[in-house]
Amino acid sequence: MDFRFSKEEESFKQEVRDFLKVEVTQEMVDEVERGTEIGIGPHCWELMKKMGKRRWLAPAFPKEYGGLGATRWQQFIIADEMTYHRSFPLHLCGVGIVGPTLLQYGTEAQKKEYLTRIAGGEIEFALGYTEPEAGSDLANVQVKAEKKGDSYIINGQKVFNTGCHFSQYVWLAARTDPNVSKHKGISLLIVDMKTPGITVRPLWVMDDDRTNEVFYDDVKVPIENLIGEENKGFYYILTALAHERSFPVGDMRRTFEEFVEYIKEEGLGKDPLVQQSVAQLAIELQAASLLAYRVTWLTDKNISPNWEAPMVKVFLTEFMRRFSNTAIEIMGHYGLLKKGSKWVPLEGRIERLYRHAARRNISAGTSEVQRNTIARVGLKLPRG
Amino acid sequence: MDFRFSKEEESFKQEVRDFLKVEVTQEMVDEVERGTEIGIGPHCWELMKKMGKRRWLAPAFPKEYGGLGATRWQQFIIADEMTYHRSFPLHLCGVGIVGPTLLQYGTEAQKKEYLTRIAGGEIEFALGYTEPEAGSDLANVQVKAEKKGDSYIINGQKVFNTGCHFSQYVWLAARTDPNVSKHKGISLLIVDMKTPGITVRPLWVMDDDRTNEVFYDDVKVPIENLIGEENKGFYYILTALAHERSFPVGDMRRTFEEFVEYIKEEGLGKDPLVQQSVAQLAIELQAASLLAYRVTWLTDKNISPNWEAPMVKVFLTEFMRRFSNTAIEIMGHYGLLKKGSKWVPLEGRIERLYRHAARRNISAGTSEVQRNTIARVGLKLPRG
Amino acid sequence: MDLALNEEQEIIKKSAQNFLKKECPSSLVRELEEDEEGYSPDLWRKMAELGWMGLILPLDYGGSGGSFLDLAVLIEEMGKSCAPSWFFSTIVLGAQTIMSIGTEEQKDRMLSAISTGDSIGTLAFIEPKSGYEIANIQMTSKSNGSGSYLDGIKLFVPDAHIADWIICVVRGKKERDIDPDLELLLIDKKAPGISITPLKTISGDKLFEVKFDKVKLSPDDLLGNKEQSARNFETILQNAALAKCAEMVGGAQMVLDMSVDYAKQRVQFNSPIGSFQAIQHHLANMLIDLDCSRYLTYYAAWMLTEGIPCEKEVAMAKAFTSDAYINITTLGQQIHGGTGLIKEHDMQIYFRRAKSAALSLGNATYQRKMVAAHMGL
Amino acid sequence: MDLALNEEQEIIKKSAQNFLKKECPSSLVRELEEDEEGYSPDLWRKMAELGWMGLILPLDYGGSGGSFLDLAVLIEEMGKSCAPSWFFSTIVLGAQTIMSIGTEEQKDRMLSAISTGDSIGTLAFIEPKSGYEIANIQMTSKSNGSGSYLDGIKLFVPDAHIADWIICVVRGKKERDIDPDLELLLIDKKAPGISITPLKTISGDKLFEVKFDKVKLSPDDLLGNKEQSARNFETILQNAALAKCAEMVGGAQMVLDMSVDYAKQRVQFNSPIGSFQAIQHHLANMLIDLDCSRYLTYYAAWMLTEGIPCEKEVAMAKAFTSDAYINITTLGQQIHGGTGLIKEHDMQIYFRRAKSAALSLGNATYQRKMVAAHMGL
Repeated sequence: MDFRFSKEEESFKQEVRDFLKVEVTQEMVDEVERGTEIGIGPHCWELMKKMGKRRWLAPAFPKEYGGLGATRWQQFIIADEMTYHRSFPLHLCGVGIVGPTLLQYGTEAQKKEYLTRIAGGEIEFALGYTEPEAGSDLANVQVKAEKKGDSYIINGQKVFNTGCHFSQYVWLAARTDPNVSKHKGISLLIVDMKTPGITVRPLWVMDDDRTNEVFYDDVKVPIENLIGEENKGFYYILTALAHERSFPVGDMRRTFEEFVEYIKEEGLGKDPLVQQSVAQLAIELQAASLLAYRVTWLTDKNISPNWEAPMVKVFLTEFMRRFSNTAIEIMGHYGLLKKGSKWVPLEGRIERLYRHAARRNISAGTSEVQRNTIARVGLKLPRG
Repeated sequence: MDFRFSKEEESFKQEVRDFLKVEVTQEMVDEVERGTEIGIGPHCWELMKKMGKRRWLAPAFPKEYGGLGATRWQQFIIADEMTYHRSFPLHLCGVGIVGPTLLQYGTEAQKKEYLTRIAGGEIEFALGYTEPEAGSDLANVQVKAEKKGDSYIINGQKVFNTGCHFSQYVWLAARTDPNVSKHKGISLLIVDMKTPGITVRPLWVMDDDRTNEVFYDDVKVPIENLIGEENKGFYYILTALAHERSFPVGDMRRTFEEFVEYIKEEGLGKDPLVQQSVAQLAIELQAASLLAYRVTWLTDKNISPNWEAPMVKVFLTEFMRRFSNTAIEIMGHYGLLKKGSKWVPLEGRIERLYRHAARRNISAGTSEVQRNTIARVGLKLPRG
Repeated sequence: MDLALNEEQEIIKKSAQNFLKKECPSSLVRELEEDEEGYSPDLWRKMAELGWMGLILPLDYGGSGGSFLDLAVLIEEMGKSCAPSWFFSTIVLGAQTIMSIGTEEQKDRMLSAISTGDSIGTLAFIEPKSGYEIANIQMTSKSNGSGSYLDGIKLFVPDAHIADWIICVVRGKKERDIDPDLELLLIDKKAPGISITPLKTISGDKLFEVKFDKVKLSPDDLLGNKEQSARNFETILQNAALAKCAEMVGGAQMVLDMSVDYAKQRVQFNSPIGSFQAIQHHLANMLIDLDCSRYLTYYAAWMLTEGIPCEKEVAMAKAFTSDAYINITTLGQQIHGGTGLIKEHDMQIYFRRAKSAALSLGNATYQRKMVAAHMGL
Repeated sequence: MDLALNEEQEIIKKSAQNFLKKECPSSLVRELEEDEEGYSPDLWRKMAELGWMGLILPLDYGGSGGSFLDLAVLIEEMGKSCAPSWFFSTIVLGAQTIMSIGTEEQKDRMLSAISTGDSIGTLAFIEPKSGYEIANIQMTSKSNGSGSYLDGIKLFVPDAHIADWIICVVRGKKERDIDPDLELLLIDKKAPGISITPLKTISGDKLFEVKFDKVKLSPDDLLGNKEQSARNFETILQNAALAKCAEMVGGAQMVLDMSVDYAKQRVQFNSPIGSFQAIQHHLANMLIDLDCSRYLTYYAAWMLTEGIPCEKEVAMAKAFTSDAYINITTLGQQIHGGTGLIKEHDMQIYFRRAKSAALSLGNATYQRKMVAAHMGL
């Protein structure tokens, strides 16, 4: 057993840290902390390009497509440091989902067209899965893609498609065969957001983030934008989910450190009740880190963390909830203040986290769905 | 709104209290606290007879059958005071289940034969419902009762039939028609425990209580011992459950009071962490009392507390768990000591409660089943 | 025992429900929240016309002499519809304080105008370093050649922007053997030297920093006589905490109702999600939390109404209900999924307000300390 | 990073598993629990023959010089099968203390006999009024004309009935500037004046009151030199707490395994109960609690093995695992229903032992205080 990074990993970590120390400015953090309100803003695009140059944006991509062919631990280190330095607004869909799927199932032309631009920080994709009737039940996609000549004609409505207002492309799940069982008639398509017929309507989220309703009205997509085989989309989606399973806890670590500093400065740490609560949070954060290490360790050994990753997801997002809830109680009325208010502590990060955590327990699979997976996959319990 | 007992109720309460002060001896409490290890022991039979004389044992029975025709509040007061004074070992099945069912569905002969003896503290019934394959799924009763001439012939196995080693009769659920849907083929029968062919094997419970496996081998029961109509047993069971819904919190109140005294004496109450935990328990106990009042208030108005009673059940039994768990932490190693050990505090009641609470969250409907009922009946949610 | 509302209370409940449904829909709540001013004179006037301001004021001052239970019933309904906080500031914090410790002259001067809705007020209490501990209040009136004046900052003062007057709680001058030694000053908001700054909060409540810069005091500004003010202020705050419980119970009830409706309608995996056991158990837990909160609150409100000492029971209600409301809104949000996160949806309003209400007027930890003290720990 | 056991550890694990399955079935556990003596010399001898006593003892004393991680792996397996506590008393509490602070002479005298299984011992620490706070230890050696002696009562001393020696922790005589000032005395259990009384506990652990009645002390009885003993004792206790974590992780794993099996087999309402979402979520929560406990424990054990200071990490592991084991056994019991409540079933053994283990060697509250202290709070 060894919980240490190797020498090489440590020096890589230092390299990433040095880079971030120079590059991450207050303006960038401000932009990042507005979340998907703006998504990838000008400072972020700039950072992405700089990272792209160093091949750190999509480190897992092969070198020929702008990556580093990096190990899982290197990827983890980048993600952890980036989030710790608050230099990243969100999970990049191009890097995390589109890239790996294209590498596995894309045509040569698709790889050439998209991968290098993704790795270079030039383009981003929005996820186009969720619909009004397809939330946890993702297979219930209703948006239609009808083949006509050398195009698909897309019609229907998506919802909670968060990236659509700042991404160049959408990674769309659409029904190509309505006559088979629902998992079997879905295809994945790349849709250029500039295509006529797409209407994006903002939905504002409780945590001041933005997501979208997206309406497709006879949107014409060239058939070469189909990913892999027709009607195998749901399978690709599941495979891609398996790629998308790094859970850096850097941002929580940072915010927790700042919170502990705050309560020391305010003299709150002498209260035995505060000590108990804060110690408990510290323990849980430690546990979350260790669970996250396990996921990286497994993927590094080419084992798919089919239930271990959901465990990190549910534990970490529920930690966010407990952390923000407890921290606000400890800070008292000040804890209720929002960023920008007079008297606000810690730039309102914890207040916002309270609202944000509610969302994080829902998006990308609710905590209930994660527990189902842990039980059914991890413990092999039968379906109901 | 009025949370006071009426003047009459207050004086009735005082009367019960005065009686108990005289009658409840240390020997009786010792007997009671051995739970179903002995069930109703000699001191308890004596008390039951004395109560029977005052018509307080089955206060809800009509006067002609030895009862008082008492109000629900009077019944509550008796139960609450009895449990507070630790003068009752268990829920009496004759008073709580057999009596009300016989009053509603019994023949005149059955009423005459059993009711006065129940109310007089002469006999007790054991519940004969649960089987190895019929726990939460009570309708899955397999024990057979075949009609032959003027008898039923009983065969099969029961389990967790707790009262069978100290009761004169068993209130048996048996399958009389195997060819209909499982809820519809069950009948209720009164079986004399002295009937040949019954074997009672003790099962010792973690909390040192006793329950039993009971084997029926060609046990002959006269047909006049059938309750109501054949094959309507499951329906009667459900109706009886509705009668059986008084939840006195007297015993918990008493034990909690003693615990609070203990921590004061030991000087533990100055610790802010102890204060928080103990205050929280006091609040929950108060809430449990109020929920119990509601159930009595509803039944007093002839409203069946179909989901309100399950709420008391789950809240109170989970309170027992939290109370004993927290109290042991506060008492430290002393909290782990069992009754009879040197250095044991509070006669080991809290240590035993920790083991007993686990059982109380399971018997008479698990906490999960109670929550199902609250959701489906109280909130009218659809079945899965 | 009788756990039902009486006839008048049922009428209050029904009429408040009807009124708020019509006059205070969630669209208005959202609008007022987003607006910096956040005040609707029209709604205020209509509430006054219904007699709400006077509900618990004595008949002599144009009130209807209602009980605390009556008030709780009304506030529960306000909590259900997230009605704005002006009523709470003026009546629960303001008028109750004046009724409790004001001199006859002050009652005469203030209460009639309050009961007609013509006077709006608030209470200023927390200071930058005080937390919610009365004992930590530092601000005190000072004297110079030309008389007494007030200097300092009060925080988290609700609705200071529309208040005509502010009851300001300051430390007494240790002239008396009372701990904590407090004075309550009834100050005209227009007095020179008062400036206010809005604070932005999670709940959209209108809370303010109120700065007193050499604000002149006259002897008339002292609310009540000194003995009373110090003794009663803790009780006033606890009564307000109990009113906050009623508000939370109303909000929690609404969240449960919304969540049950949603769980019945929302279909995933070919079934309404309300048929899934995980959702059913969430909802059962919400109902348990709600019912405990409700009866702890009613019980204390009944004791208060009957004049039975109930400091412990009020603290019990506020401690439990604060935690319960957080749990209920958290689960409500979880059941609603993405839908409930969107600002257009009402669910998230309750979620944000729950955190604020739970913390207001003594959070669960504070109240459990009170309970422990009353238990002799 | 590597989160796997190494090859030797896998061998320890496997062989312990096989051995305990055969030699320490739950029937034996139950028998030893119910027996007042509760000791099987045969099992003890076989454990010694396998080299378990010597696992972490230095090679010089017949040990195999294993690491703390090796020990944790072995103890985890012992926790799985609820193996009796003698090993813990003699090795984790006793031998570790001697290794840590004994003089060379004392090590020579004690450790070889321990490693062959020929010497059994325990540690006496808690006093009637001390709780688990070292600072509250009051017992101290006294002197009269004929030399030093020991008077007083130690409580909750494990396995005192079979111990050959007892390490008794007493307060020093304030000769030194150390807080708390402790002395550890290595006392022969046969010394005149020692009497023991068994205590009955929830877990069936063999715990004792040990009474010292004018027990004569010789200078040789002092374990180690004084400076070391005081400084190291807290660390020794925390290491033992970490070993207790390993034991709890093993027990929790077994409870989860049993519960999963039962949930798959037990049919109610025509379905295995493991297909019900409520049961699935209980089991998922158990697995989450278990995995967090496991990795917190391994992490601290690895640090200890590597000589990295890890007081905070040990406290984290003990705090979390104590709570987790309670939660896991509570849910395990709930899943097993009536079946698991019966004494014939193994489930209830773990349930009772969990409460005892969680409380032993610093409960969660105590350990969180430690964590807070190490965080500078």
